[in-house]
This record gives sequence, C-alpha cells and structure tokens, in this order.
Amino acid sequence: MDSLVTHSSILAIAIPLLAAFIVPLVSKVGDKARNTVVIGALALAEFLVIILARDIYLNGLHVYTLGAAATDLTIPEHYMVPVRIILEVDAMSVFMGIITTTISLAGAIYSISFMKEETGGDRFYTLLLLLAVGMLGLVFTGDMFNFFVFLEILSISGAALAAFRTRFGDATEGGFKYIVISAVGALVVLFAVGILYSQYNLLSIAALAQAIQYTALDKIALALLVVALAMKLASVPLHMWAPDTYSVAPAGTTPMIYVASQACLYGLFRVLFSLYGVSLDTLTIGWVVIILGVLSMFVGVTMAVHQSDIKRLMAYHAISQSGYMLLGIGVGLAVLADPQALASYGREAISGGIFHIINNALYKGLLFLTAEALFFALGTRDLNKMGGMFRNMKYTAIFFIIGALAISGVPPFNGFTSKLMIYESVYNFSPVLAVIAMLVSILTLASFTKAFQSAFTGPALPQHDNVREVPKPMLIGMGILAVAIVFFSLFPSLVVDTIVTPATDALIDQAGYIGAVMGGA
Amino acid sequence: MTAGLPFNIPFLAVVALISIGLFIILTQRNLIKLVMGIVIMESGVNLFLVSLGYRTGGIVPIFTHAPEGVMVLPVPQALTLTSIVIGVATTALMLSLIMLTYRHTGDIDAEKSRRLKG
Amino acid sequence: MSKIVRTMSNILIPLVFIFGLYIILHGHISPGGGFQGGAVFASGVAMIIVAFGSASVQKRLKEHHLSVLESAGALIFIGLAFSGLATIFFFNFLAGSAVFGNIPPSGSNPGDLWTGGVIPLMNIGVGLKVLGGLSAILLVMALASSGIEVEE
Amino acid sequence: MRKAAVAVSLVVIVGLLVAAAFLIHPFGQPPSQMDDYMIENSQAETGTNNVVAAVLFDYRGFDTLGEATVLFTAVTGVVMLFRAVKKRES
Repeated sequence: MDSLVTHSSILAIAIPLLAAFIVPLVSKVGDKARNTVVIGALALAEFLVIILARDIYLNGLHVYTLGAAATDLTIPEHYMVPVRIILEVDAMSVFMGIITTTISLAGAIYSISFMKEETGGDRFYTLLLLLAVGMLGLVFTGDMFNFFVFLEILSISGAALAAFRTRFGDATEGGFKYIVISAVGALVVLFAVGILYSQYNLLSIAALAQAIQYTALDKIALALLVVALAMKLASVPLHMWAPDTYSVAPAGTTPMIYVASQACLYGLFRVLFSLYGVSLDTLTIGWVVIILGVLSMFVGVTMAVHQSDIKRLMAYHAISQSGYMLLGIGVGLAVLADPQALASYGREAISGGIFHIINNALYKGLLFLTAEALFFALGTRDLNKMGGMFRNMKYTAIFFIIGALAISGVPPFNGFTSKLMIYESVYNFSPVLAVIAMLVSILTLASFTKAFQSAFTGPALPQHDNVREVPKPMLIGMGILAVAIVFFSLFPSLVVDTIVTPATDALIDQAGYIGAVMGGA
Repeated sequence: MTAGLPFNIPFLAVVALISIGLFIILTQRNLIKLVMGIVIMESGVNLFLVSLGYRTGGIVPIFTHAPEGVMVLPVPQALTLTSIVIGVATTALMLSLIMLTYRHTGDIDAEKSRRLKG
Repeated sequence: MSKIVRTMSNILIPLVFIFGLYIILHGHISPGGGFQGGAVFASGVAMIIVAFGSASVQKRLKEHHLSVLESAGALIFIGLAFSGLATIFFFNFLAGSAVFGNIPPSGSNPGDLWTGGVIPLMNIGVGLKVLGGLSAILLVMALASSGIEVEE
Repeated sequence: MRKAAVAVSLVVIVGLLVAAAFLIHPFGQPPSQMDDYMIENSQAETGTNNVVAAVLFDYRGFDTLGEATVLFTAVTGVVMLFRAVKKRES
C-alpha cells in the first residue's frame, strides 16, 4: 500500500496510457472486452488519484522524480539544480485530477451506447483515454516542457474527437478550428519555455520559480504564456473556436474537452501563482485576469441568450462560467502582495474561484450530456424543433433541471455556494464587479428557462411521438454527475473544507512549491 | 554583440520565421496556406530551441570518437526532436481534417465555409 | 509511375530500410535513434507508395498490420518504463547489468554496442512505433486521397 | 475593424519577439548548469556515449513517452477520421 501511494502520481497517468496502447489490440477480441478495459483503467486512475489526494491532505505535497534512484531525489547528489523531469502534485493539482478522472469516467460510460451505432469505436475509446491522460499529465507535471507535451496530447486527441462524426461538415470544421488554435497556442507556449530556458538553463517549474528575476525577457515570456493559455481556455476575446468545437464534439467527450480547457486554466494559474508568484506585479496582472474574466462572463452570456442550437447555447454559457473563475482568482491575485486584504477577502475569492471550477465541471458536464442525449434521441440540436420532451424523457428532463438550477446559482444548489463566495469577496474588492457577476447570473437563469421551455414543455412535435428515453449507460453517466451535484449542494462546507481550502493554500504557497523540489532553500 | 555574429543574427532569423508564420496564419484564407503558416512558425520555434544550445566552437555531444573540445548543450537538441515529431503529428491531423472539409464543401477557402469566419 | 521510377525504387528501397534499421540500432552510440531511424524507414514506405500506387500497396500491406506494429512498439517502450517501477518509473534498471550493461570509459572512446541499459531497447520500441505510425498515416492519407476508405 | 485588430496584434507580438531576440544571451554563450551535469555524468549513469540519447530516454524519458503518445494519438486520429462511416439505423 505504501509503495502504491508513492507511485500513485505516475501510475494515475501511466495506467490509462497503457490502456490506450492496449485498446487497439483488445478491441479485436470484442466490444465488451474493450469497454471493460477502458472503464477499468479510468476507474483505477480515479482510485489512484483519490488515495494520492488523501495522502497529500495528510502529509503534504508529493514529488516524483522520474528515473532517479529515489522519488524525492529531485536534485542529483552534489549538484544544485534538478536535471530530471519531476512530477509535482500539490492539493491544487490533485483537485484538478479528481475533476478530470470523474468527468472522464462519466463520459466513457455515457459513450457506450452511443458507440453501438457508430463505426470506429475502438479508435474513439483510444482517443478518449489519451485525452484523459493529457489532462492528468498536464495537471500533475512540474516541468515546463513536459507541460507543453501534455498540452499537445490533449489538443490532438481533443481535435480528433471533436471531428469524430465525420459525416457532418461542421464536425470536421470544429475539429480543424480546435487543432489550429491549439497548435498556435502550443507553439507560443514552447517559445516562452525556450525563453525561460535560455536565461536560467532550467525547465523544472519549481527551480525556475526560485531562479526567476522578473527581467524584461521574463515579462515577454509571461505575456506569451498568458495569451496562449487564454486562447486555449476560450476566454473572450480569444473564444471564437469554443462554440464550434463544443457543439460538434460527440457523446461524452464534450464535457471532457471542456474540462481540458479548465486544465489549461489550471496551467494559467500555475504559471501566475507558482512560476512567477510574488515576483509579479500582481496588481496589474490581477487586473488583466479580472478584465478577461468580466469580458468572458458578459460576452458569453449575451451571445448565449439568442442561440437556438442547444449545444452552442451551452458552449457560450461555458465561456461565461469560466469568467467567474477568472474573476475570483484574479481578485485573489490582485491582492496577493497585500497580506491584510488577502486574509480578509482575497483567500475567499480564490477559494470561490476554485470551488467554481469543480461545480462548473459537474453541472456543465451534466448539461452537455443532457444536450447530447436530446440530440441522440431526436437527431437535432435545434431548440425550435424540440418540445414536449418532458413526458418522453423524464430522467433527462430531471437531470437538465438539476444542471440548469445549479448553473444559474439558485440556492441551495452548489453553483449558488461558489458564486456567493465570489460575490461577497469581490464586493469587498470592487462593488461594480460583483454587480456585473450577479447580473450575468440572472441572464443565465433566463436563458436556461427559455431553453427548458422549448425542449421539454409545450406540445410535442408529431415526428417525435415515439421518442423514448435514452439507454441505460447514458443515464448512468448523467446520474454520476447529478449525484455529485446533489452531494455538493447538500454538504458545501464539507467539500470546501476537505478539498477546496487545501487547494487554495497550495496555490498561494509558492515557497512550499519551490521548497519541495529545491529543498528548503 | 558577440564575437562571431553581430546582433544575434540567428535569433533574428527565428523572429523572422515566426513573424512570417503568424502573418500567414492571421491573413490567409486558404486552409492549406494556413497550415503552411503554422509549419513555418513551427520551424522558427524549432530553430530557436536548437540555437539556444549552441556553444561557440562546440562539438556534437556524442563521445564515440569525439574530438577534443567543448560540447554543445544536449537538452535543446532533445527538445527540438520532441517538438519536430509533435509538429509532424499535428500537421498530419490538420491536413486530414482539411481533406475531410474539402469533401464536404468542395472548397478550402475559410471564408466560404460557414463556421470558420473568425 | 513509370518503369524507371519503379526499377530505381526496387534498388533503393532495401538500402533505405537497412539504413533505417542501422540508425535505430546504433542510436545510443552514434547520431540517430528510434525516431530518426523510424522516419527513414517510413520514407522508404513512402517511396513504395509513390512508385507503385496506394491501391496496389494496400493489397499486401494493410493498415491494421501497421497499427499492430505501432501498438507493439508503444507497448515495448512503456513496458520498459514500467519495468523500472521496482525502483522508480523510467529507472534505467539495465545499466550495469548483464544485458546492455557495459559502462563505457569516461570521455572519448571507440563506442561499444553493448552499453546503454534500456536505451537501445527503447530505441527499438520507438523505432517500431514511428515506422508503423508514420507508414500508417502515409498509407491512410494516400488511400483517402484516391477515394478508398479504410476498413475497420 | 477585424483588419485593424489583426494588424495591431501582429505588430505587438512581432515587437515582443524582436525585443526578445535582442535581450537574449549572445548566440553561442548559453548558461549551462543543467546541461553540464548531463554531459559529465551521462556515461557513468546511463552507459551511453550519445548524450542526446541519454537525455531523450533517461533524463527526460517521460517527455519522449509523451512524444510517442502524441504520434500515436495523431495516427489513431487520422485513421479514425478516414474510417468507413455506416449510416445510423433508427
């Protein structure tokens, strides 16, 4: 058990990867064997992440030096800098790891019945596993170049999955847009990594954080990293790809591609808090993040209101919800250098932002899945061609209601808790921002009320008379997320204390992040 | 600036390549040209990485029959190799998607396909 | 393609393949390695496809053969990484052992094939993977551009 | 409007890059604390004459695994995209 805990961080990445390499061979045996391998690997990864999380909450941050003689031999003996790739998993990384594995598991189960009616299922599952690997590697790595490599794995598998339904022209276009944006973004990230490497001859994030001087070159690298990651996380004004890609991604993969964007959001925070940290001009950068957040919130929701394609509508809401996280954490970043303000409201703002990441992954994931269920049953994404589905698809309708109430921040759902934390803390920082955030929330509720009415109430269209509820695996996939939402809504303080607060502490504690690798220095 | 080359000319070449690539990406409407822009930008970044590791008068970092002398840095070479392979993979996928888009629309012009308007 | 191209390809292709294998196997002592050698090998496959046409190649060389080769290479690679797990993932457990375990003298030396621990083996795994993968991409794209669909 | 935005962003980014090219260390004289360790110890630690191979498969082996995975992903993706699509029954 001890050695399992020691190796859990690498195994959580390596086991889905191994499964991805095996799937093309196993699928020759049969679809059942393939599904077992895929779901087994993801469940095992989830289990490993959970025992890793438990250990991190008890004993602090995990480092894993790949290929060294011992896991904590981060720096070779008689030397001063790390030379190997180090996985560095703190409470924030493992928090993202929990989200990633949960959503991937739900997505994989959800996709089973979808795949019965499509060809290419084994490739689909291989890519799904690789997408999960990309996200897990991205959040667990402690090395800038490794970060780039996993960013590429995530982008390529995401693009291929988005284009899965090749019989539709918009699917290939959505996939193409995603891969172009990702390729350009990744090259910019790589250039920034090169700039950092050229100055310090280091690649480990912790070692770089210790060495960083915040010279003009570092500022250029920071600007490039922020632009590239903002592009990847679909923050306004670099959001154009997101509705196209999210709306065409098949079955259970839309939530995963969305969580992949959240992983890039994590990357942005890792760069800002752990790599640059206190050496930053935090007020300016904080305001940049806040402005990105407010723009995303507002533009996202206003674009969403008049969409008639249900998945595009949800994609714009996804952009708008990312704005809340940027807002909360931006406020925290802006006051990072001011201990008093940080203690009085900055920490709560960051906590709110982080809590919103997991809430949002859950309810947004659930909503994407219900939209895909409607598409599966009706064959259309157009809200005007739906109606009266409450009678035929009772469970889907209930899941939709849960998700819609949670995203609109209606008490007592979990979206309300995290939004309340953001409102309160942001109000202390700047009342105007809090008012904008509440306004956006009201617009979200309005938009989802409209969507619910057109899809589920009113008279059923004659061609949809014999539409039936979607198959069981789809309901299970949605059910996992719905149960998690209900749990989070019933016990918000438990969740905040167990996983959100440690993540906040880990994000703020730059010295701890450096010390784990560089040894206290 | 240096003894050998004035104004860090290799790095300026890198900037020139990346700028040309970006210019193509931002202005061209033909999807194949867009991909070519990305590939040019990628070559620029690869050139940047590999030129980071050069030491004046350095030899190849391989000890088999190595002549006397200081070796160039090995890590940038490894990074460049990784980045080249990743570039090949990305390009292959992009070109495949263009082929499929062409099958659907009969055109590779970004403005003519409905959604790709930026 | 014309007869001249086909005849020349027939002569050149074995040389390209042997050169590719040489680069893969000597990756740990001379410039080269799995990626480079695999790419050289795949360029030989590209030559076959260009010279003889993708349709006739497809009769002999199916896409799923290449996929199996690629998966096998990937499994060798990740398997070697897993084998180090007794100490740590990616630990070079063969360095200093009886298999590929010689340690070369420090500094310039003539080079010894029996060195490098897991590195030569990983080179072989990566080489298989790259030659399978790149050939599969080339074949599939060539087939697709002549309008033939890949069977599952 | 769109053209202006493109022009402005292009000028800003190119400006940043040119500035970086002038600020970076002189060509041929990089700092080398991490790389020197690899050059000195790769033979003793990994038994490999080729330091680049030692970096690829030992010191930064995980990157190479990721790189192989990227290629695997692309192959899987390309093959999947060109698969035969059968019509959905129902």
